[in-house]
Amino acid sequence: MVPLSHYLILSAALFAIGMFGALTRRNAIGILMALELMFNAVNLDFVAFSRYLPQTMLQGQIFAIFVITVAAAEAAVGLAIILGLYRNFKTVNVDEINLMKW
Amino acid sequence: MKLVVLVPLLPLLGVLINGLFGSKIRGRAHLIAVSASGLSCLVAFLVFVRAVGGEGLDWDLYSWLEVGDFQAPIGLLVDPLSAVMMLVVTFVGFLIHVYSIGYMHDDRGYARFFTYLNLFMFSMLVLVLANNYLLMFLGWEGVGLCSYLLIGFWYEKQSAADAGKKAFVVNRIGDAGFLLGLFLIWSTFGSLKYADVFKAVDPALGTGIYTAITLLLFVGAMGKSAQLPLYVWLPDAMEGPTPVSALIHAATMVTAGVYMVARSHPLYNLAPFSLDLVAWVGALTAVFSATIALVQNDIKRVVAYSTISQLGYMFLGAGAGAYASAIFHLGTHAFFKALLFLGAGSVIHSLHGEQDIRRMGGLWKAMPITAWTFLLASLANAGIFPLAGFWSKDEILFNAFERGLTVPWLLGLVGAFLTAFYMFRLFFQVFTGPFRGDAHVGHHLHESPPNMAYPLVVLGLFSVIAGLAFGFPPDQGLYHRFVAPVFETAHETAIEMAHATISSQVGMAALSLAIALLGIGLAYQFYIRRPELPSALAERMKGVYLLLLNKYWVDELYQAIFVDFGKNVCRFLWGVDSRVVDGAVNGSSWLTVRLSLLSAWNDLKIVDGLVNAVADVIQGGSLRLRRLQTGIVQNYILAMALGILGMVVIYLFIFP
Amino acid sequence: MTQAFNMADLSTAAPEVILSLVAMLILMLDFIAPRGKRDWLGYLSILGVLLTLIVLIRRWGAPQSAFSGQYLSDPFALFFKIVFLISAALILLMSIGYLKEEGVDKGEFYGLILFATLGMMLMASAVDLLILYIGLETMSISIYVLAGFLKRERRSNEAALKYLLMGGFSSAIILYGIVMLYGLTGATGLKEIASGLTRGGGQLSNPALILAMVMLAAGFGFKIAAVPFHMYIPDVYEGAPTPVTALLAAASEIAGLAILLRVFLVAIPGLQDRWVLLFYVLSLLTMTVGNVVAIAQSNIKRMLAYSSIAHIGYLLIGLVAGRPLGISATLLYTLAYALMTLGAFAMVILLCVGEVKGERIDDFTGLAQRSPMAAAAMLIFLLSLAGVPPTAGFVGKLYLFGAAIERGYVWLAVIAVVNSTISLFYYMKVVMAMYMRDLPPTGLALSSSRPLRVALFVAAAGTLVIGVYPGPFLDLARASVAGLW
Amino acid sequence: MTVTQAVFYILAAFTLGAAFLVVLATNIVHSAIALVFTFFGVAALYILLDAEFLAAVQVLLYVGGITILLLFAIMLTSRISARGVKILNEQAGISALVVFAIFALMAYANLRGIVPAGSPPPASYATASLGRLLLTTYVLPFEAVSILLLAAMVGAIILARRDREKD
Amino acid sequence: MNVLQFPILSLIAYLPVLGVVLIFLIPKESRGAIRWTALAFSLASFVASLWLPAHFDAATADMQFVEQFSWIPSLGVTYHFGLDGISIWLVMLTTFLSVIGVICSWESITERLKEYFAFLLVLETGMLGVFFALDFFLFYIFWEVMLVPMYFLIGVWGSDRRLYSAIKFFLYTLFGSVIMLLGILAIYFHHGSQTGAYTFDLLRLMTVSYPSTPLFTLLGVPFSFQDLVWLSFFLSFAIKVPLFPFHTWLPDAHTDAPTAGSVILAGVLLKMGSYGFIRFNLPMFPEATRHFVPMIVVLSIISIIYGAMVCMVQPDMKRLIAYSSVSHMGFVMLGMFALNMQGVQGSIIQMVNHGLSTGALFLIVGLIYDRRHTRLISELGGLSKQMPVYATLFAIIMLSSMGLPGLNGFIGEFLILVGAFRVNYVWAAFAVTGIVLGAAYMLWLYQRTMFGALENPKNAALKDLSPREMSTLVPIIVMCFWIGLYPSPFLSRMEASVKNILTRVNKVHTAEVDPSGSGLEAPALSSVEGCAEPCRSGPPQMHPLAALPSLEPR
Repeated sequence: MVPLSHYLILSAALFAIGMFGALTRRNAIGILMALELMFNAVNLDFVAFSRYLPQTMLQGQIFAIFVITVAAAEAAVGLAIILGLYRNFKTVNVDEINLMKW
Repeated sequence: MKLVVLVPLLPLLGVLINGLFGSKIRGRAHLIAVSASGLSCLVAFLVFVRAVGGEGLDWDLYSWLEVGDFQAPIGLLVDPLSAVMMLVVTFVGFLIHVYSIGYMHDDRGYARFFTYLNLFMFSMLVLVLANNYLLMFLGWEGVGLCSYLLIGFWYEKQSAADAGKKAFVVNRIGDAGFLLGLFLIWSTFGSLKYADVFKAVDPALGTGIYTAITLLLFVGAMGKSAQLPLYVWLPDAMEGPTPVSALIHAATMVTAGVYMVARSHPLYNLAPFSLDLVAWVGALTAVFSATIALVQNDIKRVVAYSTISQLGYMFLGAGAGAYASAIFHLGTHAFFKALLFLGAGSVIHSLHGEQDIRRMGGLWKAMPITAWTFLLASLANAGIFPLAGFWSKDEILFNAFERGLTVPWLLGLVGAFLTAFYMFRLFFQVFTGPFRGDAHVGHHLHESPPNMAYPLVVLGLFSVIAGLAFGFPPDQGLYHRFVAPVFETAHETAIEMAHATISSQVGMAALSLAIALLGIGLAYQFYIRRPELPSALAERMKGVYLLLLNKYWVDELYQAIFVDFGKNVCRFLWGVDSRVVDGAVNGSSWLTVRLSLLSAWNDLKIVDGLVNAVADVIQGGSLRLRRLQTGIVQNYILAMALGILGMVVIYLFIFP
Repeated sequence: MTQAFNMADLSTAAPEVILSLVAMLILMLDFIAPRGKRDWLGYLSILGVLLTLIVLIRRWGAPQSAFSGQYLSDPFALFFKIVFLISAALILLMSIGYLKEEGVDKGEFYGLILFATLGMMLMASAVDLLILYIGLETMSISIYVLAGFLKRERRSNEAALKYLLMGGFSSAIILYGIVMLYGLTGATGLKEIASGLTRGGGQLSNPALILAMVMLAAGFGFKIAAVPFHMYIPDVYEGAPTPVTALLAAASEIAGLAILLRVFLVAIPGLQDRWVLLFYVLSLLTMTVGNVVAIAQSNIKRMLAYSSIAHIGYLLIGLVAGRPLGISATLLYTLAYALMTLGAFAMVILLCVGEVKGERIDDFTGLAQRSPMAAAAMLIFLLSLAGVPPTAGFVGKLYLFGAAIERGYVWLAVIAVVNSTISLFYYMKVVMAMYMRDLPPTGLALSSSRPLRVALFVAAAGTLVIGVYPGPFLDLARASVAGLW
Repeated sequence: MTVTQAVFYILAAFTLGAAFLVVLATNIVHSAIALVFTFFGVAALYILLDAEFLAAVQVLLYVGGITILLLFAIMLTSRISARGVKILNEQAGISALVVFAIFALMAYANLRGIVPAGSPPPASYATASLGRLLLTTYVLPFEAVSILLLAAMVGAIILARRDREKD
Repeated sequence: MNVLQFPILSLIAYLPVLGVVLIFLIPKESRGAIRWTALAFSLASFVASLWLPAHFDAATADMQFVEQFSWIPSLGVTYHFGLDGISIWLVMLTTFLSVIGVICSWESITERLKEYFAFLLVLETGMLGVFFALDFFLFYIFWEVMLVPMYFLIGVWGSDRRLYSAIKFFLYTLFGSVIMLLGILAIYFHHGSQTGAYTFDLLRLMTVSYPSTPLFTLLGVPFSFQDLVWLSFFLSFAIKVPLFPFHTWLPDAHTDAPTAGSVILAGVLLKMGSYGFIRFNLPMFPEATRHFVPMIVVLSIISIIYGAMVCMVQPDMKRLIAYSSVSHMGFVMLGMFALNMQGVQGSIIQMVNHGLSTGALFLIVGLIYDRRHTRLISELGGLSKQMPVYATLFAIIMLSSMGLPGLNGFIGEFLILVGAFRVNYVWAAFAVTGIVLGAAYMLWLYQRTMFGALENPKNAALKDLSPREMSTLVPIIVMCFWIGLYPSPFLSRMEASVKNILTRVNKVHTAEVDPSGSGLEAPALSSVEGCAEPCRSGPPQMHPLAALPSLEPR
């Protein structure tokens, strides 16, 4: 049986990778993907906990389901925003999108 | 007796009327003013008579200032001393009012002039009649104000305005001392009423406190009565109209100091050091200014310096404890010095404003009344028997000698000699010999109109008889017996002294008389017999001559001193103070200006600067921080991540 | 097994139910609404909000929990909901005219505002992390859309994108915090978590717990725009349509504050001595940075953004000072803050006519001559923001600083006070423009929208009333925190 | 080491590798594909954790929904496989450091903090109870999330649709 | 003990606001109506305020005409108005000067009349409120409300650098007051924790004594709770007074304010600071007060001399007068912290005097500014030839501000100096220097503007004062003479209250404060009236010279 800690480390790694992507990808869509990675990491934790903790009512899994749903919604809105933005800016590179600063 | 309240109030009434409606009644302003002063003179005389009858009055009209255990009433005091002063002031004042009608008749500030004059009468009478030091101080400042206004009467003249301010500010320095004196009196005796204070006087307090009080008061006196070293303002004060010089700067105001010292004699009697100081300052001033008077060429300035020196005699007398004599001299001096000024005034009047005696001469024929009265006044001033000046001055010298103040006494004799000399130098220069002014003035020489002439005559009369009438025999004349109760302590000594050495007194009198005659003779020698001598002498002793001509460079000396003190930080404020005096005088005093500029700069740069600096820092920070806002979203995310990292690290490792 | 819907639960949650129904109604009516005539949708939604408000107020009383203890309607929640609903109503009033001005002819705008409000109300009532999360996301997603609503405006797009990306990131962070708590206690209900932690015994120094705390603080810190998680705020404020900016400033930040308070006070009170320090620092940073940077701004929306950051700093003081005084002070201040901020943004909308967007401070030049009343209103808002009596802002600050002083956080109070002096500096820049410069020859056009004027009036009146007669509001705030623990 | 462990490690490696690819792939399309693999890996891990239902949801929603959306968006936005443009911004270096530090801390916290509470309870096929829970205990989030989805849908439509008014 | 049945104080305070409402109803065009309304209401509140001294009971130190209603019970805030011997004259001064202010703006203000008079009246209400308020919350509200209209008066109707000056004024004062707010909160909570009753009511806060045991020592100076709170108040009030290092806002504000603004600023606003000291610092924190006496005295002496010296070189009349206010307010502070009857009463009366004479001086400058649109001394000169009436009035005002006996200035300065002297003659000596300097710069100013030949052709055609303009100055001058010659009505009404405060300040070991006698106000208060013949304070050998060392600034 795999110890819980392994899952935790794994999800932490996944989270970190996602975070790195969010910090560095220039492409807005890339950033969205990275965010999805982070959500997955969290979900992994949830499920792992709900499996390993004693006396649980599957809250972990429920939570994970909702997280997935919300993530989907967020992704949809995000992509819509990106599309609209692309119409005006003709680019999706976030470091070129800085009309407003200071 | 309570009529006395009218004495100051009448002039005040005049002030109000002229002040409010002066612009309307222009030419007739004198009616109000003169009648006001005349009436108050009358009332004063009545009161005086009652006072001679032995009545006195110490009357609190109402409580002026009452705070906690401090109270000072508005109250009048009539005792022989104040009665005499009151009479002198009102009488001379009245005469000078009359004289001014003629003298000022074509001035555009006619009404204003009489307003000020009445205001002065009022303040002076308050000063004299006050029954407590605070009210006296009110009068004291009041007369200062009036002298300021009247000296600067012709304010378009820069010099006049300056002189006025100089006078006021110098007086203010004196007043500062006076004020401190008042505080000390109050905190020592718990009251400012003469009665309470003098009742509370007891030697047990030790001389220290008395010396402190009296010295502080004397500072005030020095300022007001133009004694060394605060005399500088009086000569300049001659910028004012001549009647003003006569009234304020000869007869009344400048003698306030003497009056104050005499009034405070119970305190002075317990402070021998102060007495000696007073005497010394008096004697020195007497000689000092007399020497300056020797060479001055402005008729009024000569008289002015002679005034200073006569004031010196009065202080010598007061210092010698002969307060009565001091006041006596004050009275006689009021007559003949006023006379001198008015005479000078009428001379200037007929010469259309010419004041330089080198451009006069031979006026005897043209204006006999002026000449005669002027002669009498000069004799009196020189102290020639049996004129008024003789008696009073002789008494002072005698008392000084008896008091063992030998050096001051000698100085006094020297002063007497010089006085006689410069008075007659002046007289001969002005009235004898040929006329040295320009011709067209020479043709219009004329005697002054009656309303100017009569006062001369009256004053002349008094200058002659005053001494004999009131002051003979010395120390026991009518006057002395009248004022005796006030000064009993000092007086008794004088009495028995007199009994002891009547012979020596006569000898003394003879001596001073001789000296005076000597002076006159010398003057005669110089200016009648051999007119070339003076210039020759001046050539020979150029240094001395210049020294005197430039009044010992005292003003310049002050500058130097104060600059040096100004450098010294602990003298800092005093330095500023004194600089302000002269600084305010000649409009630019670099030390004060420098200091003030410095403080102004400091104000702008340092104090304000700090605040602005803070503001700048904030502004700057604002701009810097603003730059963090790059507008690139991932930088923001990074900031967030860093924040998280920081917090975790802090919590896990720094404060576990 | 309880049944899916029981009336009790529904009636407890009646306000939310009503609001969601209204929102959907709006969306549906939008289809049949004739083009160009959609104002009435706005008015309708305002009615809905007011209805909700009435229902809400009638629920005032003892705490009632519903939906198997995930939803709690206690005074604390009710207070925040009142704030949200008032803000929502005012914002709707503003938007009617604004949309006309911007030529946006969509009823969804109102619907989305209502959805956002709904999300906030859920957050306020959530005593379970799941509800909390979903409420949060409902609010956020609606606002993402609203921020990008002006599709032709590039700045609007940019604002939406930035907000979206940062929001996604922050919700991931929050989720991680939540999962840590779940892992430690096996529960998602706040009370359960608290009890679980205490049962766990010596867990208070447990690094996982610390990690959870920090993650939550960061995530919520993002929502309430606390330094250093504030950086998106100015850009989003500037880019988003002004009513949405108002929504962000006045409602969403406060909602974030609500969950922040609830979670930290109910779920992990054991860590108080830890997170007090944390928020002490955050509050210092937040108010200082906010005020200092605001000085350099020339765009009033950005300026207000920074000023709102600064106010979050003040609000955190209350959390630091802790129960009960501090918390009630925070609540009172949220109310004041909402009113005055909304008013300020309403002014921006009032000036937003044609090309003039009313966003540069210079656009206010000479307003006093153009319309003294409007200028006076703005003056009230600015003074209130600066904390000058007799305005709501003053009472709130007084109460906050008082709480800090009482707890001995003197330095915090002193710095706050210094900050409010600094803030005066940039608020007065606007006042100078309004009063002390002359009307430009071109004149100054004002939006003619009547509802907007109503909103202005309400906000100004509220600000003054709270300032002059704060008694009832104080009591309300105190009562609201009573049942919190 | 048991079979499950072996499987776990393989899956873990697979997932992480795919994740790295997502973040680092030069071509955005590639990273999208890699994302799909990551999702699959995670789904497999769910199964390993006896959460079949969740695995199914994962595959359906993510692989079936989100990835397709993403690919569409990519097609619509980026000119096809824009070569040579750098895909990471200039703060990559510092980000790497920060992220690694955070990862280390998270790992540390997890290892120190989370005590494995004995042996896990025997696996129970929970799908049915999940469904029931969703409609009873968790009905409120269920309804709420539906509203959320509605809002998201409306919003997405508004933003994505070209307004007829102008162009 | 409100002798009147109706709330007279509120009436006085809110009449102006009523006026504001009316003014807003008047259309912009009818300027006359606006002016007259403003005048009417300020006058009304002045007339109403005449009631106060008439019905004032000088025998008691209690608050009179008290009005108290509950306001914010949950915070213990009450609406509490009251009047005692300290505030009464400042109130009179306020109403009086407000009328003057309205009249003097009659023609000089031309644009945006409505707002101008509105702000002026609001300002009046604010000031009155500050003097009436007996509840810290109320006090603070009025205190700040007062700032806003002043800020606008300077910023909108001011001259050259008005924006800068306005914001500077606002920031300085606001900074001070928020610090004070913290102090208020501190005592509020301390009192609450002591008595369990949380209240902002001044009178009740005064009942407890605040801990004066040192908490920590900084640079060798021990600081106690009282000291810290005292300092927080001090900062606010010292900025307002203004005391030496905090005074830099004053010249700017004065220089750029419109005439009425300067008049009220100098006349009343500066008094807020000194009033605050005497109303709060002295009675509430006696130990701290005594602790800080040396600091205050040094600062005020610096202000006196420093202000006077800066006056010397000012080219701008208004600026000069502004600095002279610094000097005069220095006297006020000095007197107050002599902590004896003479000093404190002197400083109160001096507040009034300064209000009158400096206010009048600003009017004088305003008059010439209306004619010539310059304040530069160098531009003027020889005016008295052209405008004799103006010159005369100017002269009288100048003399009163120089402290010439017989005019009001003297009364104040003399009492202050007496008070200072009996504590420490060195203080008095320094302060007296200030008097001399005062004479110097005032006379110099007068000479440069009024005397000399009238060179500048621009001045040749100046008209003398119109009746309206005289009507602003003459009343002030009358007051000057009244106070100067018969101050008893003023002094007697404040005596009881001052005694009461001094009893509080000196209640513990007065010897330390003043051995020479001011101490006697404290324990032997009753005995003061007792002794009819001039009271010696203590035995002869205890005259100040002997008692000094213990008083040298620590």
